[in-house]
Amino acid sequence: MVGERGIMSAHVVPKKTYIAVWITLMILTVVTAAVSRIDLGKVSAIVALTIATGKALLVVLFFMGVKYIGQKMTIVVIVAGIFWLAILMVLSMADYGTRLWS
Amino acid sequence: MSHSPAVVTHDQVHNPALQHHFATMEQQQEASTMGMWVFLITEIMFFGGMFTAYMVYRYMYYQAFVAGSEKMDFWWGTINTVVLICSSLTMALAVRSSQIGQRKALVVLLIITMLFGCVFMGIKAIEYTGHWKEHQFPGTNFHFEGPDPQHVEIFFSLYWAMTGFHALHMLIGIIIVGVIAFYSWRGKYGPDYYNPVENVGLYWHFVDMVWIYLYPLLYLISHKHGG
Amino acid sequence: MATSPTPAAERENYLNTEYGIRSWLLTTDHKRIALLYLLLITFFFFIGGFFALLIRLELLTPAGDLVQADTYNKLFTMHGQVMVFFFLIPAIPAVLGNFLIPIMIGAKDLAFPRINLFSWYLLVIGGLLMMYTILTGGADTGWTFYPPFSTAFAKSQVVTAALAIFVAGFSSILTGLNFIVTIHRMRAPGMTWSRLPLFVWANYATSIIQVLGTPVLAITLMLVALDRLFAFGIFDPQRGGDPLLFQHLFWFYSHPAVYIMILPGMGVVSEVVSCFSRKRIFGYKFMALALIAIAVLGFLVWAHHMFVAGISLYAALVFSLLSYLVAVPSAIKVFNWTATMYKGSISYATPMLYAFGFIGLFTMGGLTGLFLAALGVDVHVTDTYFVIAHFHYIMVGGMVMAYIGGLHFWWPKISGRMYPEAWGKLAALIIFVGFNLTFFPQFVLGYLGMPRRYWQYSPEFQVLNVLSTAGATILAVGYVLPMVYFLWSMRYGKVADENPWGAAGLEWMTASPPPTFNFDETPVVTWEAYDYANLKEVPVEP
Amino acid sequence: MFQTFPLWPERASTTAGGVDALFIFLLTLCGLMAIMIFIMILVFAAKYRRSRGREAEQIEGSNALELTWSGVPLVIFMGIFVWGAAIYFKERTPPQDSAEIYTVAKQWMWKFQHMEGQREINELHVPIGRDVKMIMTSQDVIHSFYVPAFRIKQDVLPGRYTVAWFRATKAGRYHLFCAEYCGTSHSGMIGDVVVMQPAQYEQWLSGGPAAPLAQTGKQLFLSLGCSTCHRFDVQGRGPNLMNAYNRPVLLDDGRTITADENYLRESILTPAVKVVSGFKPIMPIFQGIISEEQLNALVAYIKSLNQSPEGTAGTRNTPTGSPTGQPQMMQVQ
Ligand code: HEA
Ligand code: HEA
Ligand code: HEC
Ligand code: CUA
Ligand SMILES: [Cu+2]
Repeated sequence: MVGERGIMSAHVVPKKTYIAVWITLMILTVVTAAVSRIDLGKVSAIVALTIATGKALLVVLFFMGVKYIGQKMTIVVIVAGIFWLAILMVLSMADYGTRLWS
Repeated sequence: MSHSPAVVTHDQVHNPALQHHFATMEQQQEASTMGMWVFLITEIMFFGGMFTAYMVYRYMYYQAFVAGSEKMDFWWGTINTVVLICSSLTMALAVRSSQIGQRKALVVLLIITMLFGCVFMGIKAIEYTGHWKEHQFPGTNFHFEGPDPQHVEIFFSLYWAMTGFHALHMLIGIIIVGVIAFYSWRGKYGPDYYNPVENVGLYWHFVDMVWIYLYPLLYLISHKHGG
Repeated sequence: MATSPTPAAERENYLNTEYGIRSWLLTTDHKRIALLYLLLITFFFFIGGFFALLIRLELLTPAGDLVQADTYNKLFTMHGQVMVFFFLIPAIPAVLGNFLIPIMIGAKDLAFPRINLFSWYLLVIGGLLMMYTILTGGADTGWTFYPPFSTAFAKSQVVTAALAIFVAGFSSILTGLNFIVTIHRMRAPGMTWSRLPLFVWANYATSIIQVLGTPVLAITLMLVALDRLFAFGIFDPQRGGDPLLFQHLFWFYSHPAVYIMILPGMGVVSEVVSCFSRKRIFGYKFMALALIAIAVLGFLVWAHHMFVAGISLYAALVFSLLSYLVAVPSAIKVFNWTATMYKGSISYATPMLYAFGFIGLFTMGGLTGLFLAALGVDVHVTDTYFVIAHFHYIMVGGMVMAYIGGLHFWWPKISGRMYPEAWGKLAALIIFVGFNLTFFPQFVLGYLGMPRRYWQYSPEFQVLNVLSTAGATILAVGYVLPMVYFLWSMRYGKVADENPWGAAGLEWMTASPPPTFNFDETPVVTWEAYDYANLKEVPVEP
Repeated sequence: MFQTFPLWPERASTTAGGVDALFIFLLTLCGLMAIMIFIMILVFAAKYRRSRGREAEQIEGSNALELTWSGVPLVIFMGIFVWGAAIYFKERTPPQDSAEIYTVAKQWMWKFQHMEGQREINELHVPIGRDVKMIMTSQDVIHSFYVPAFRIKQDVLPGRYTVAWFRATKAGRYHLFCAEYCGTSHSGMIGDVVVMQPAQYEQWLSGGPAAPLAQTGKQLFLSLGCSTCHRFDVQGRGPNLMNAYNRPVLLDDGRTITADENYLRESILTPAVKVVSGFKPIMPIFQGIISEEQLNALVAYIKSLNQSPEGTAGTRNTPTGSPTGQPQMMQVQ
């Protein structure tokens, strides 16, 4: 095996993409801030979290480059992290959510 | 298998950054990236504990959380969100510069990232001082006018704990970005070896992401619903 | 054995490449780090054991007469914390795993050697904090740190104890991280997943838990510390905090943590049983899957520690049901070990005796876990000695046996010398007898209703307690013996060749002790795991 | 030297038999299982002992066997689960007409308040054959109410009520233990449950002068000024508390919940957490102002309002037809 010095030539993302992502993130920030000023009732929490998740996805996919990652394993690792967090939250709520059922 | 003390063969050929126990640069790079991601999921779980606490208490004491959130400074929170997003952009561009070997841009971008980080910390400090002065630090200091002060205190406990640990992560982030900036200036990273820059970037973006959730959860619940 | 010869030509190996304290304290060789861990956790095992002996002595009589009530409370707290966090959790992974995983997969070292050393130092720092805690009076919260007692009432060193465990936790996280990456990325050519020894699978499964669970414990302990230092009140019911939230977060880690404390043992036993039966492990694929299944399902059952704590009725039902699901893969393991012996060619070397002990005692511990997971029964026996017996059966009867058995098995590899076989057998026997005498009576005590963490107790419980204390003394002898003869063997033991057991596995294909980078050249694996069909038979009995 | 050397705990409640039955079943099942495994190991170890001239027979495994020994245990486990759950379900649902005893645990003692007004410390008198519901809370840390002879145990938490119930079947004196570690004298936080024949129990009740708990509660209700807002004649500033217990309450955040003991408790201590729809959160916070015992009396009083318009009856909750909350609950659900 020769020529390993160039091995790290990973995918270089065009500047434009980064800027576009950045603009989208800014817009989403403004949107979520603005929406919080309107009373949407119970929906407002859902809206806020959906927007936050959208932003997080943008960061993960583009800034952190998961979209360009070749290794499947990394994806598995990330999904595992989210899945375990969900276990913690959902099963905790299995207690709190049903305490009043008596 | 023969046991003649053979010399490990690849040592002479390679990149100085290749550590002895890896066979190839590729293996080293993959290991390091994977290690970083595994580390980040431990961070997810670390913050996850607090997010769970937040969820439970918000479910139990919703009104108090609204009351607490009303005491947050909407503008500082929003500005800080913007600051962090900008810092993520510069960080992403920094990694890109290292990939294509633009040393000067890399150093500059890293420094800008650090500056954004410092701005964030500065604003956080202003907010913290404000909350402290307003007796919004839990414990003996705490005082709150309203129907349910106790549970507003829980909100503030979580606020301080969550943003506090986040700020701690920011601080660590600023320091390691600084270190990386130093080595970049010394020319350690380039297209053939930029893994450390990339990993610091991942960390930085992760910390940004935590804030992306903290922002709506702490600052933006200020509107009552229902009766 | 008196005239044991020195090795003909002192080959260069990981022990003799360099000398001096610095060469050890700054080493990045996983084998040397494993030995550093061995020293550290042996120390803590004896500290924890010393506390256990004091506990047992106090409980010799119903009256609280040997030590003060507060002292007793500190004894079991420090006993639990030291044993769990500074002995059992690091035991097999950080010692045997560290030593063996790179060799077993044909790598030169772990993926991150410096992080490996760093995590040893973290355990040292955690250990120093623990010692500081102990020497300045100790903590008295129980190893479980339940608030509001721990946050608002305990007058002992709770914060330093929590900090000690916090730091030790990061050591454990980093070890897990290192193993995961190593197993993914450093396997030798041909070492496919289906050719990995089960010991590697077991440590892989363990690492998953360490990485995903420990951070939650870390943050939870931090919140306790914040509650204590700054009166945050996150768990303080007086201020609307919910103490049960602490329990949820704590057990989210600490139930899976009990699998950190058994999976690696299962790995060891798989290696040993297969070696001394000279057979490929029965149902390899299921064995590997069961390990992963235990690790994953283990995260779904935590609230079975909280059946009477005041959780919702429905949550209790869910968690009880889920608890039974983890028991299924455990059943697979027990049956497959047994089946591996079927039509084998079995010899009773010391490690095999420990493996027998493990299977028997783990089965008893596990089966009593089924009692505890049964809601109606748990209400009666929770927080009694039944629980104490349950977990000592698994942790001491199971894991400690596996650990000591594993040490015997790989001792020739680690030290290049054989331990004295007769002494080995004797110690195994003493430990087995002492163990059962110590902990079997506790099952009865528990069902009779003797609560745990009791400094004084009702006189009708005395007979059983006396038996238990007697057992603990025997156990102590049993544990000191191997210490002595291992040390002895380092100098006087018979010199071991590279594969004294005729075992399968890459670790037996390199020298004993192995050279610094494990292999002279990177091995290429072309055979399946446990390839005993193609290994030459070893002499009948040593 | 040793007075007794029991190997089985006494059995003195209606729950005990069920628990013992499951326990014995488990002992038998798991015992057989364990013995089977041990025998197999021993037999294999002896039969396939290493000897010259015989080699191990390599067996890869068997999917059929693997599936059997995962499937069969799974089925058995589900059986155990259901059985255990059935017992637990019964343990956690007190019969409607149980006699109630309020319990306050603190470091390191048990305090009991009977409805009839008797108070006891570390000793609890109960009659044979009546369902008794323990409504428990703690003043400081977590404790646990444990009576081995009844096979019941329930943690007692600060900041809320937890409930346990039993029906004693055998007269005698039984251990009461604190089973959750609670500090220095955890092992000293013990007492006796004295189970008496009903007649003797009546006699014990009439032992000393004591005002019924609800009566005490009523006095507190007046002296703390609750009655200024909560009126029974006209609508005051607070809701009318007549028949408040066990009634579905519409909260101002739109949720409807049942006014159980914990709700009453929370409504008194920190009223703003759950505000009744149509009212303002003006009720003062009583947390830190009244003691746990006083709170129990208030709760007992408010509950007694379900039985008699006067609210002074407060005698034992002897069975008096269907509980009052029931019909109203139907309407909402
Ligand atoms: C290594 C440690 C370890 C392990 C592996 C386990 C394994 C299990 N544990 Fe245990 N447990 C502890 C350590 C451990 N535990 C500790 C430390 C505590 C107390 C903590 C504290 O409070 O301080 C505890 C407490 C504890 C409780 C709470 C008790 C209480 O406080 O009320 C429960 C309840 O469900 C429980 C259940 C189980 C179950 C179902 C398993 C299962 O995984 C067991 C599975 C194994 C088997 C079942 C055996 C093999 C199977 C067969 C041979 C199949 C054939 C059988 C049949 C068909 C019947 N454990
Ligand atoms: C993880 C591992 C682990 C291990 C290995 C052990 C090992 C032992 N444990 Fe431990 N134990 C726990 C974990 C462990 N325990 C936990 C988590 C608790 C719960 C704590 C709590 O409630 O919070 C507990 C609680 C516990 C109790 C209950 C206390 C109570 O509730 O009041 C008892 C009582 O008998 C006990 C006994 C023993 C005994 C006799 C051993 C023996 O196996 C120990 C044998 C070892 C030795 C005897 C060492 C020999 C050493 C010497 C002879 C030299 C000593 C001298 C010097 C150091 C100078 N343990
Ligand atoms: C200043 C007036 C005021 C006083 C004094 C007051 N309350 Fe209230 N109370 C209210 C109001 C208003 C509500 C309804 C809003 C709410 O739930 O907070 C209420 C609600 C309640 C409820 C829940 C009622 C329901 O229908 O679900 C209970 C129980 C209660 N109070 C008990 C008491 C007791 C006991 C005291 C005295 C120790 C007391 N209150 C003193 C005003 C008062
Ligand atoms: Cu109260 Cu233990
Ligand atoms: Cu568990």
